[in-house]
Amino acid sequence: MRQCRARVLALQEVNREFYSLILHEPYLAATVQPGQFLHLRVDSGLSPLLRRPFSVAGAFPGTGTVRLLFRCVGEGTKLLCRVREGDLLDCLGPLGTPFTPAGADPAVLLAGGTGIAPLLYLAESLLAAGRGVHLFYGATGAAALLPLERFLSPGLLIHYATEDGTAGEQGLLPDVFQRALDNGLLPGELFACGPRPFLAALARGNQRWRFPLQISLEERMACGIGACQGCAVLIQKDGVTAYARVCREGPVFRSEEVVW
Amino acid sequence: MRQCRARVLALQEVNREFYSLILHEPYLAATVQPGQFLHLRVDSGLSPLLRRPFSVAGAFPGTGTVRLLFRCVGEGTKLLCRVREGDLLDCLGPLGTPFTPAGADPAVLLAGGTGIAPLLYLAESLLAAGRGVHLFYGATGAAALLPLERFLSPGLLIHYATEDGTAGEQGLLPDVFQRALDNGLLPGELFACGPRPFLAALARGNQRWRFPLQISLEERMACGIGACQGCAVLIQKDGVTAYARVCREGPVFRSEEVVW
Amino acid sequence: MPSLKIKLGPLELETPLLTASGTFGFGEEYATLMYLEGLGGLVLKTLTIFPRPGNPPPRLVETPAGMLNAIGLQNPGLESFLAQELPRLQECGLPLIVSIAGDTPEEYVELAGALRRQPGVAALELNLSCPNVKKGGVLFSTDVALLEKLVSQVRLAWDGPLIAKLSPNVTTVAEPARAAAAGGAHIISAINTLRGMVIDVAARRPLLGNRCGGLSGPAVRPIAVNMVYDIYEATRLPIIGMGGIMNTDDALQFILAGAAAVAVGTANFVEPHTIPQIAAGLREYLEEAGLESLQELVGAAHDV
Amino acid sequence: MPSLKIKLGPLELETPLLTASGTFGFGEEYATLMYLEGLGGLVLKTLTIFPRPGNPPPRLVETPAGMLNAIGLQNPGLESFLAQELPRLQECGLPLIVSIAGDTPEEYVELAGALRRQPGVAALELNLSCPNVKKGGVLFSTDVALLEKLVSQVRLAWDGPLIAKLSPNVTTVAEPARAAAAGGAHIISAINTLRGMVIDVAARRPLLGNRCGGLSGPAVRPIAVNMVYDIYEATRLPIIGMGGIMNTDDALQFILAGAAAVAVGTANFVEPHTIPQIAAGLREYLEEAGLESLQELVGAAHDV
Ligand SMILES: Cc1cc2nc3c(=O)[nH]c(=O)nc-3n(C[C@H](O)[C@H](O)[C@H](O)COP(=O)(O)OP(=O)(O)OC[C@H]3O[C@@H](n4cnc5c(N)ncnc54)[C@H](O)[C@@H]3O)c2cc1C
Ligand SMILES: Cc1cc2nc3c(=O)[nH]c(=O)nc-3n(C[C@H](O)[C@H](O)[C@H](O)COP(=O)(O)OP(=O)(O)OC[C@H]3O[C@@H](n4cnc5c(N)ncnc54)[C@H](O)[C@@H]3O)c2cc1C
Ligand SMILES: Cc1cc2nc3c(=O)[nH]c(=O)nc-3n(C[C@H](O)[C@H](O)[C@H](O)COP(=O)(O)O)c2cc1C
Ligand SMILES: Cc1cc2nc3c(=O)[nH]c(=O)nc-3n(C[C@H](O)[C@H](O)[C@H](O)COP(=O)(O)O)c2cc1C
Ligand code: FES
Ligand code: FES
Repeated sequence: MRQCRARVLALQEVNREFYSLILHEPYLAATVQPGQFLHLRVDSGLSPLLRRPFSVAGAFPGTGTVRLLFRCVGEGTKLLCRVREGDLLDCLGPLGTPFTPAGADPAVLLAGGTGIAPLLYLAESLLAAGRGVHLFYGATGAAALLPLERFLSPGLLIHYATEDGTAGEQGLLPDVFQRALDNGLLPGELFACGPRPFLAALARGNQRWRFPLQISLEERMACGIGACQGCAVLIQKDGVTAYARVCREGPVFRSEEVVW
Repeated sequence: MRQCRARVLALQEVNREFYSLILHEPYLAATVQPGQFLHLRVDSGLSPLLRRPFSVAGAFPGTGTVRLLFRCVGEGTKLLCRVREGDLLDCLGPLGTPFTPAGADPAVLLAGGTGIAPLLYLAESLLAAGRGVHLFYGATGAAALLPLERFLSPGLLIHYATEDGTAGEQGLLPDVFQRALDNGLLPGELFACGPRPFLAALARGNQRWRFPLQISLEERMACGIGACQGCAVLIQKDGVTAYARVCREGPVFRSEEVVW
Repeated sequence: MPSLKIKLGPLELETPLLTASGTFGFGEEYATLMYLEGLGGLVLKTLTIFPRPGNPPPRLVETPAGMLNAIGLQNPGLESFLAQELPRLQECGLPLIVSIAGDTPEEYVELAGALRRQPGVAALELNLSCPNVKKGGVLFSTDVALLEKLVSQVRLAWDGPLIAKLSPNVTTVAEPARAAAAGGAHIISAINTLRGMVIDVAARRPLLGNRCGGLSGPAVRPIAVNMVYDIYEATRLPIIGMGGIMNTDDALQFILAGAAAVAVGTANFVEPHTIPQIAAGLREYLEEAGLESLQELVGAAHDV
Repeated sequence: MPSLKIKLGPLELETPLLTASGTFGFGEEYATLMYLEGLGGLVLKTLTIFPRPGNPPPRLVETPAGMLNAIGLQNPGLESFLAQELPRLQECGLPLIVSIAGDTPEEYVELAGALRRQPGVAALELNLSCPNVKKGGVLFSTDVALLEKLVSQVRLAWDGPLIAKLSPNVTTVAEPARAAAAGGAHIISAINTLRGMVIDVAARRPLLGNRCGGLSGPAVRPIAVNMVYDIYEATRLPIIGMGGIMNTDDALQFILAGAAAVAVGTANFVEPHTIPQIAAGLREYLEEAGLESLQELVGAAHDV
């Protein structure tokens, strides 16, 4: 973990939902693991005041770059949409506990909405390690989907789900995934990221499925490095229930340990 | 007085001290008088929060434009340095009580530092009215002087003064002006703008000179339109001492009425 | 179109949006600048019996997401107000809420008596953040016994809607709120400004002429919302909430916390059309939420 | 090079720059991230006798130029602190200021006794913003008689430098400051956070799990500077000032208002190197002003 000044190489409006930001910072590119995040200072002013956390959606040690994918939802991300090529962004990273793939094939990745960001990076690194990978990716409609082909190497199996049926299967992603299981898919392990209700639905489902399931959580953050206890989430482990820090023990947790 | 959205036509770094900002707003260009100011919202964020007042340094009803000249001294002006061509700036104006030339020639304008801004506009309008005009203009050194030739029509007599002698006469402007008086200059009326100690020195001098002297004051402002009583300055008039509002009764006052 | 009409005890307003005392002058300045659409009433600059010159400058300084003011209750005094300001204000047709302050309870009573049955004066607001000179400078708002007595005395001299405006410089705002209710106030107004100071580092002295001033603007909003929430739990009186309201969402925070009406102060300086914009925003919100009236939202953030 | 050494009564520090309690954890996180240059000492997260789980999430929300936190004094408790945190902290070599809190005066006394003569513990800070459960939730910081007694009882159990950290949720901060002085505190620390609330407009309920939280950051700075100024006039005790310090100028405001040392809290989250940057900035300021020591500036904004 370091404080870095990353140079903006490119900011691109991918579609109505997503911005892609490429940062040049060789140390980050070489060290960040899938599931980890950066804590960015989007502005030097006093409002917004705090840093903003963003998962790393891709790391390219060869070029010394990392990619973020983000949605513009409020004041801070609005300012991030305005950075220009050459700007220096102050960031802390890599932060948090990454995904820890255990090795049973196929790995199944379940992404809801913005949750696609860390899973893209995970998918790439699993593919690079020769793993078999399925990616289930859901959103409200076709327009809200990230055009995956632009960000992923070939070789993984993608299943889309949209609530309005404008792309892939119609329905909520956990239901679509259930149908795939019913049709004979047999995951070795699951990795999920997305809105909390989505993750909770998967955790409920997994009480039946009983696959190893790692999920990435979000919580509002101040320090991002474990000092303020602000990003607490209730975790049950070895019979003890206590608050863990999303920025330190997380953002990746084993689903059965999270108290929903 | 109106709330307008003025379009940025050009922002230029004139020299190390001054920025020139050209705004397109026909109503303002047609109505603003020398000495009046605009109250600008430099940013839509919460910090800085309040508007910032700037004198109009030139108005061009033909093209529907006005010119501001400003120095970058803090957070608000730093943001103003970053506006881009085509941006819309929210401004209130024209505000305040203008200079009221009474007619005796020559008119002598005394500008200290940033105080040059409103006097440029006054000089132009006096020249256009066929008045004889002298401009005394002082700063710390040559580098801090606005290159007047780029902003003024020919026909007025300019006297420079710098504290370090790098341009014009060496010394403080009130002393340089005193020497001009000693050498036979006989002003019909005086108009001054600049830092408060500079204006106070002129007011003291004028207790001997006894010319009609109008000065333009600054005070921190909130509303800019006379509603908050925040920009108070102590004024003595007809034997009564009371606070007047720089944004309403001012910024131009008769020097003998100001309680220094 | 959903209605913004609201009842604050005996005070009925077309909209729940008021100007905060001291931030709208006596109205004339903004009247030339803005369309007054959406305005439920004007709370005027605090009035005292005798004219007050106000504090020496500088009287203002900006702070992070806020500002300090130390105007010092500059106002023309009762006589000039009745002769010059009030007749002009009556013409605008909006309900006028006259804010008053005194150095002693007697001064409040005298002002209330003089304003009684003046046409156009819809309500009286007691600015209780002033030091009581008789009692050695204790704020009326922080000595609860004094506060209750003051309110009940004013009630005898004034028979219209009575608003008690509380200071936030207290440990538990529920206490003065309950005292105001016990004294007979119809409405609680909160919050006034918080005491603050900026030091001019170059000059090595307090920047404001008065040394300290009152903090307002978005910076104080969380404090204000909390106090409105607490007052709502402590009394059954309707509340006028204020402190850093800049937009519709901010206004809704206060309403959900328990305010039946809100006042806008500092935001007027930044955007003169804040109130018309919030009026439009509230109507839109009600429409989208399928609600008939704002009343259903008042205090909705409290546990059921 | 001018020295930043400072004496706060019995407490001597290499620099006047401390971490504010609760914002630096127990130090390990920032130690890996930043160079600790310029740090005069660490004020640790408030410790209680028994472990505290803390409040339900969300515990944080950003506000205009500030933030609310409702951590709920989550901490590992005395036993675990002595066994695990303290030995590790002792290694960093910085003076440690241990912040303690209790539900009763007896708990403060017990904690003080247990920390007495622990190596590396340079001072004790009493976090007085906690409700006294015995007395029905009154804050220790706002009941001056209770405060004075509490401080004097702790003095019997603890013979090192004793700091009383005051709550800003009071009308006149001079009163608890005087009570702390009368009780025997050596140093006053101010301010803790102000009570605040944000309503989640979409969900129509308070956003924080605990409903209300404590406001910190630049938004509160004018309030904090004012309180330091008032405490300086009320007592002769050295003051540790804090509340929204982001840079050298902010720190100087507190010093000129009367603080002999300052603490940095929220700013650490924004810029981990705030303290080293201020240390460099203060040295530069002293050099340019031709001053030998910071002491000459402490309280310089007061009338002579
Ligand atoms: C570990 C982690 C990784 C993340 N990775 C990504 C990513 O790869 N791409 C991406 O687009 N976003 C990501 N986010 C969310 C991102 O941090 C927020 O969208 C961002 O902070 C919003 O800032 P804002 O100022 O624009 O919005 P604000 O004005 O602060 O808030 C806008 C909305 O976002 C919600 N929000 C704000 N902060 C958070 C938060 N920390 N957690 C949950 N909700 C929040 C608010 O409740 C509000 O509804 C991540 C969050 C975490 C904690
Ligand atoms: C009627 C009027 C006309 C003006 N015309 C011009 C002009 O034509 N060109 C120009 O460059 N400036 C002009 N000013 C000054 C200009 O308004 C300030 O420089 C500007 O507001 C500073 O904003 P900031 O956020 O950059 O600085 P801040 O960070 O707010 O402050 C920076 C410095 O400027 C001082 N300052 C801030 N506001 C004022 C104020 N209102 N009056 C005096 N000092 C202040 C502060 O004390 C501080 O030292 C005028 C001011 C007034 C009142
Ligand atoms: C410049 C200024 C002057 C004020 N004058 C008064 C006043 O005369 N009487 C009063 O009760 N409140 C006065 N206030 C307080 C406001 O009415 C309001 O309570 C406070 O500013 C919080 O609201 P805001 O954050 O929207 O400004 C004043 C506030 C400002 C900013
Ligand atoms: C996340 C957080 C946790 C805090 N925890 C404590 C605490 O445990 N004990 C305490 O005395 N103060 C605590 N504080 C208050 C700070 O020590 C400090 O008094 C306050 O934040 C003002 O300083 P700042 O504006 O620089 O943050 C906490 C503040 C924050 C932001
Ligand atoms: S954000 Fe501070 S501990 Fe996680
Ligand atoms: S700035 Fe409000 S009266 Fe002048």
